[in-house]
Amino acid sequence: MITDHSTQAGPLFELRGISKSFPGVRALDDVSFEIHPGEVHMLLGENGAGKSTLMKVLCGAYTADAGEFAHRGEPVHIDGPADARRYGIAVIFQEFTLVPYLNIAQNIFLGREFKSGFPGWVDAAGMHREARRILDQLGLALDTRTMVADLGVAHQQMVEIAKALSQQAKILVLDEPTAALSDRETERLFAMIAKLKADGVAMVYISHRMAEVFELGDRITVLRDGRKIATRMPGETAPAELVSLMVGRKVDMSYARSERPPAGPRVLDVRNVHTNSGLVDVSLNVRAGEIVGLAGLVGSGRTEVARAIFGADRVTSGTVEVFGKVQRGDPAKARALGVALIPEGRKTQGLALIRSVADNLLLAGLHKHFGKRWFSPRHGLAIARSLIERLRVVTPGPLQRVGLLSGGNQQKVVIGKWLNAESKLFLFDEPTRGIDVGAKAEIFALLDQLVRGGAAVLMISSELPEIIAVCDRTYVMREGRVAGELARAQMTEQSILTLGMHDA
Amino acid sequence: MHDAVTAAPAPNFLERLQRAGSAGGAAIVLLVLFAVFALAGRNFLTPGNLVNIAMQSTILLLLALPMTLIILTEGLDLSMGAVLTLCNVVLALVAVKTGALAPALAAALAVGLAFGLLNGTLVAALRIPPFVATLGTLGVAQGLALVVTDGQSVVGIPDAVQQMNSGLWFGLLPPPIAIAALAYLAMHLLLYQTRFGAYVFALGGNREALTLAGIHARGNLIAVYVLGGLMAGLAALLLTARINAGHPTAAIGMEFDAIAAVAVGGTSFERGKGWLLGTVLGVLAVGVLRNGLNLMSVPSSVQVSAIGVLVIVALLIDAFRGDRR
Amino acid sequence: MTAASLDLNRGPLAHLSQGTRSVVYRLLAMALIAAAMSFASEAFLTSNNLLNVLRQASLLFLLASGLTLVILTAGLDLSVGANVALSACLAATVIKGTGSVALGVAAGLGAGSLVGLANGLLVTLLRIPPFIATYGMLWILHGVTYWFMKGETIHGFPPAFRAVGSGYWLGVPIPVYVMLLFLAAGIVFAQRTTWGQEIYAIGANPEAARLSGVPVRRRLVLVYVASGAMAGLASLIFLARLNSAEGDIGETLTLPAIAAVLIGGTSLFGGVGSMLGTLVGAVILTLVLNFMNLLTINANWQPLVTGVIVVLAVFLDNLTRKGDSR
Amino acid sequence: MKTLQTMTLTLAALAALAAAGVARADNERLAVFTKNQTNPYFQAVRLGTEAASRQMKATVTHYVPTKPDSIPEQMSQIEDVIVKKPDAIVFIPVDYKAMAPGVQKINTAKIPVVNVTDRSEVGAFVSFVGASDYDLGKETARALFKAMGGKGNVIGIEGVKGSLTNIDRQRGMRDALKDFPNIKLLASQPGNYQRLQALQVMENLMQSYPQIDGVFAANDAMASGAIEAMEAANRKALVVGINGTKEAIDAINAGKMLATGDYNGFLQGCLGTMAALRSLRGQPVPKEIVLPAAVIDKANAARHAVPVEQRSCPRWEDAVKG
Repeated sequence: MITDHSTQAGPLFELRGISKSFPGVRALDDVSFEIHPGEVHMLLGENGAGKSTLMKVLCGAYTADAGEFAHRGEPVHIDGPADARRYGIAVIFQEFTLVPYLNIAQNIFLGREFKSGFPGWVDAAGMHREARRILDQLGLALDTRTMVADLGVAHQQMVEIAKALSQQAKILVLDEPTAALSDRETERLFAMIAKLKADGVAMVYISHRMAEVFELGDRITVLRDGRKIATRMPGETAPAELVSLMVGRKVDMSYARSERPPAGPRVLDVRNVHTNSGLVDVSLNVRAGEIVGLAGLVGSGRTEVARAIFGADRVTSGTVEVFGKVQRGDPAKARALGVALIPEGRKTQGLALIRSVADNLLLAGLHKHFGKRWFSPRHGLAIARSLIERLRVVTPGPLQRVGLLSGGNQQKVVIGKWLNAESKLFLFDEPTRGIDVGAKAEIFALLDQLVRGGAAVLMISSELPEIIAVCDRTYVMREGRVAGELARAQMTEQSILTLGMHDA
Repeated sequence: MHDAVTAAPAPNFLERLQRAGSAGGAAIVLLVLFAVFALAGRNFLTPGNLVNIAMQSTILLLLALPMTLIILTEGLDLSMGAVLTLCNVVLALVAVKTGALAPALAAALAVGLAFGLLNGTLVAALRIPPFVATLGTLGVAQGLALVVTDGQSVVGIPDAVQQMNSGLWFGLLPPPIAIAALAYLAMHLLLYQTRFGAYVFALGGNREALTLAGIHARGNLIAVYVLGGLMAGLAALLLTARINAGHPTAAIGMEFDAIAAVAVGGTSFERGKGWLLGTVLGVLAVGVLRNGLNLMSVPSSVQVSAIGVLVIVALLIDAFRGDRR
Repeated sequence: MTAASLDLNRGPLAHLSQGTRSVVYRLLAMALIAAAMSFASEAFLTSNNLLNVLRQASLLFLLASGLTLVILTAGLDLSVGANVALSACLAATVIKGTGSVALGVAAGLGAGSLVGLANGLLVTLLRIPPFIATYGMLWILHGVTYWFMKGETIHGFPPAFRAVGSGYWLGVPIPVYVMLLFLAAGIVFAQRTTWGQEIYAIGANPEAARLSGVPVRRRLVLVYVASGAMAGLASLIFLARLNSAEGDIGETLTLPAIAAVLIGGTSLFGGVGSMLGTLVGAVILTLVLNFMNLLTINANWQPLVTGVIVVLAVFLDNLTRKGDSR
Repeated sequence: MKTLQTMTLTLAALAALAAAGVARADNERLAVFTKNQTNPYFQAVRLGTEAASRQMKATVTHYVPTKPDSIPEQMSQIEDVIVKKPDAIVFIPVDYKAMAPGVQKINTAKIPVVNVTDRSEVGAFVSFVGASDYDLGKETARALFKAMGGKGNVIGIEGVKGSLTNIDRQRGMRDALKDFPNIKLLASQPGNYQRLQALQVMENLMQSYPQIDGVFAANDAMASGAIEAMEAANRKALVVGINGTKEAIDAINAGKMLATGDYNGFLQGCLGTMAALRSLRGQPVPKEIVLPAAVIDKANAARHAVPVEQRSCPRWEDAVKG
């Protein structure tokens, strides 16, 4: 099925006709895939397209229902992580596989501890030495005795990468590795990838960022609905084609924005806010009928601004005024004032995964629909059905457990929860993270609809093109402060980056 | 971020202590209790009394040590007191029958092993929540202890067993203290120096990481519960020697004391956060409190409440210190 | 994935929600147990005996119903038994001292609720894990009770009060009505109020609930107060039934109450469970002990049998909850 | 830091509060061990020791396990008390067999000790003061069987299996049964000396046995439980218990209960304390003082109606003959 364009030596590893089903879902359907030494093979697809399942099959976490593997042309079996490791397969997962109360060295070598003379005993000194060497390669000056629990997210991601590197992998799988990294760290990672490539390591790289796809990729494979749709060379394709392959139809990448009426009165006024979470003298405002961006590097304090407005973090000085009223309470009070927070962590902060779609949709708006006390399941279901329809949530029904939906549909449920609460000020924190292109477009359309209806939106995003396309103006954060404000006409990737970078 | 990549300072010892399990609560409580009792009671700070406290704490310590490991895996073992009781009864019965220590201890350890395996299998293989599984085996062990003795004490324990409670080992330590110290040492090394120890932290902190690293998580989890059962068997030796009998309700409820001691010692129920030495402090805090209050002739009802206050205050101190992070 | 799983998503119960199905299974199990028992003992399947079982189950249920709410939020209340003891002793003292049943009832309910409030504040404001907070509370309550009672017994209450524990109305013991009343109240509270919905949500994901504007702390305090109040209520029924109060009343009730909740299908991880399930759990537990009494089986076997039932119930639950990693 | 200080202070205050409760006396100091804080019987014993020590100008300190009847805990308390070296000890073992090492420790420390209520299997005692459970069981049962007219069905509700009191009381009852061939013991189930358990056992047994004429409960709390169960079911039977608690005497006066064996914890406490003090003061003490088995029924209930708190100990010479 695959025509071999690039390599002379033949593939290092092949998957042939892999299928994998879960109850009710066919996650992978006859997927074939090959990896050559010294190449970066980009893997693209919407959420739920089967990328993660494919990776888990490859690393032995799942066992395939059908299909076979070949290593250097020899048929092999992969029946667990140990088998995968034998063929030099290592994975950097999106969700961290670190143990919080073990130190960096212990984490890097978890399951591969250095043996010492005494059975069961580990050679701790040796592990620290080797860990030091790997961290140095990555330019990380962390003490290898530091507990992982004490590291920030970016550092944890770097440790995760160090862990994969330490396995001297022949095949390295990276699942959205830059999602939590700063630009500087991303640069360092890319340099590392280049070096590994030169050493002949084969890499499978999953990404949602088009820029990365074209910067790093030697070959690009698109998955959709558990099937392989196409494999392209970067020189022979363009982003628009890849996107249409992913969604199965043509999508306009520009999120074209309709002209909106001029913004109304100020509904959010943040003045000189300081918090324990690291905000310093933050002032900003949002008016009714406008979408205001909040840009900045990861860790610059964007999420903290949203949490402070919503009352999730304590404001130590300064004021937050919502609809003319000072908000100094908790999320319950913010909700009562009409504020909505669509948090960054959909699964951990946004949804009760074991509860139904309806339960989740209703949670924030209970007081609106049912008064103070009485709840009616039948009325609740009716409300949920209409929200599902309005947001086009793909679900077998309102009683489906929300944890079983795809990422984009889960995000719609989170948003629906707040529509139901009749909120007037929406704080979106990375609303499109981990969401496929089709769903992104739908969400932006929804934002547009919201502000047209008189609501106000503050949107945090790491995707500068999104900010530029969607927002009326944007604030840029740097080190817990507002570094500047850009009007619509001033917003370019260059101007935002300049404000957000430290050395500017 | 620019400076995000620069070095985080290497943790100093104190910070490491604090991180290891907030650590503060138990240590502070223990110090305060020591100071108060030393000032208030004439007999408290005598070598004899300190040995007393140590002796009284040994059995609980033997339960609390493996309990720490179990809690580190985000587990719980409610059956430990009942299993200890059953082991006590079995050890006594076998000792009376054979007149020797070795077969009796072997029988107790075998019973402990069996219950450890049962707990581990229920939790790890059948995926029954630890609280439920061990609540069930609590009933089973307690029932068996009553059934095999028909509610009666077992007496006539041979001297070989009783000697475990008298004399000095190495010319220095009474055997129970020596055994407890060795048990602590072994557990410490096991937890901090071996792969198994790292896996214990991983079982609670991030079980999937362990599986993805190709480690048999279930097997290690079962091993943790087996360790608990075996330690209950060993504790049965000390208990039998101490009361010179087997009794079908001798240690009922002691699992809660052990859990409380672990919590007082700063081990958290979540994410594999904990500190083994803290558990020792927690056990000693309870022991010192009871002993000190007895020496001061405090009414028993006040003693009962004082234990509750101790547990809550120790946790409060940790909670407030935790805030500062 | 579970080690083994039955495909119960097909078949006649497929259209029911997970929660309803799990209660239906339990009712079936209960009927089966009862049927099996009626073969073994003639005395078992008499209306007298069944009412008797229900009356005995009522106490357990009252305690377990409050606990159910607590466990739904992924919490725990180990102090319920000790709370019963203290509340009963206070209520008894007030009744004897003032001669007023109303004041005594107020004292019992008030004391129980206050203890619940203390638990709730320890758990929410001071952020002590529920297991430890309520375990510490257990000791404190025992100490206070011992100090207060000084080993005495208070006995002999007005007949009108005692009727609540031992009387009949239309041939059915009054505690059974109390149980049914609070079952209904519990179901309405859990299923038909916004607070109930929020409590389930808190159990399923406290952070998501908080960020949805649910006042999590207040709801948590509420469930602990509810648990305390139910302990207070149970203490009154207890008092009326035993016609006396002593310091060790209720000491042995906590673990059976927790067992009833667990047998009833409420998950310790929160967010899953029901009041009706807890009732069935309490009845199953009582049935078995009643049956052992009827056959005069050695009581030494009781803890063992209870333990096996708890594990079995949760294990079967795991089998029927397909693909649920919890 | 502030909170920390507060909590440190709380702890210190707790300990100080405790210190305030310490009794000081220049006379003999006695340590009294009882089994638990909940059973009225042991409270009666404690009151007896206090009354006696007041009369004889000594002080007592009580040691009660925080967990009822805990063997390891009483063992620890003995060790703690030995550190304090009281002049003498009045001792009720939580288990008559399993406390042997504790008694040996007391003996090794050469502290004179009087054994009360449960006769310890091992150890050297100044004296044993107790009632005969066997005789009490037998006499109380006899009173029941006689009142039943020598025929009918009886239910037994037993105490904690393996406890000395229960073993002997059951033995006494069964021996009494031998003299009444027309009385049938339908069933005997444990209620563990607990009211609620006895109540439920009774409720359940009433389902199996439509005709119950008498109930022999091994203590008064269980007897009360049985009475409550029968009243609720509108059934009646003659009920006896053992211990002679105030509750039982009230019930006898009210006609609900037939009789109770007088275990007389107060007197046991008195005599135990007196024996200890007498021996310290060089006065003679018999090796064994066994109270005669007395059954309290309606005829003699008035004599026993004085609340324990208001009783005073009899003179030694009146109580101890020979």
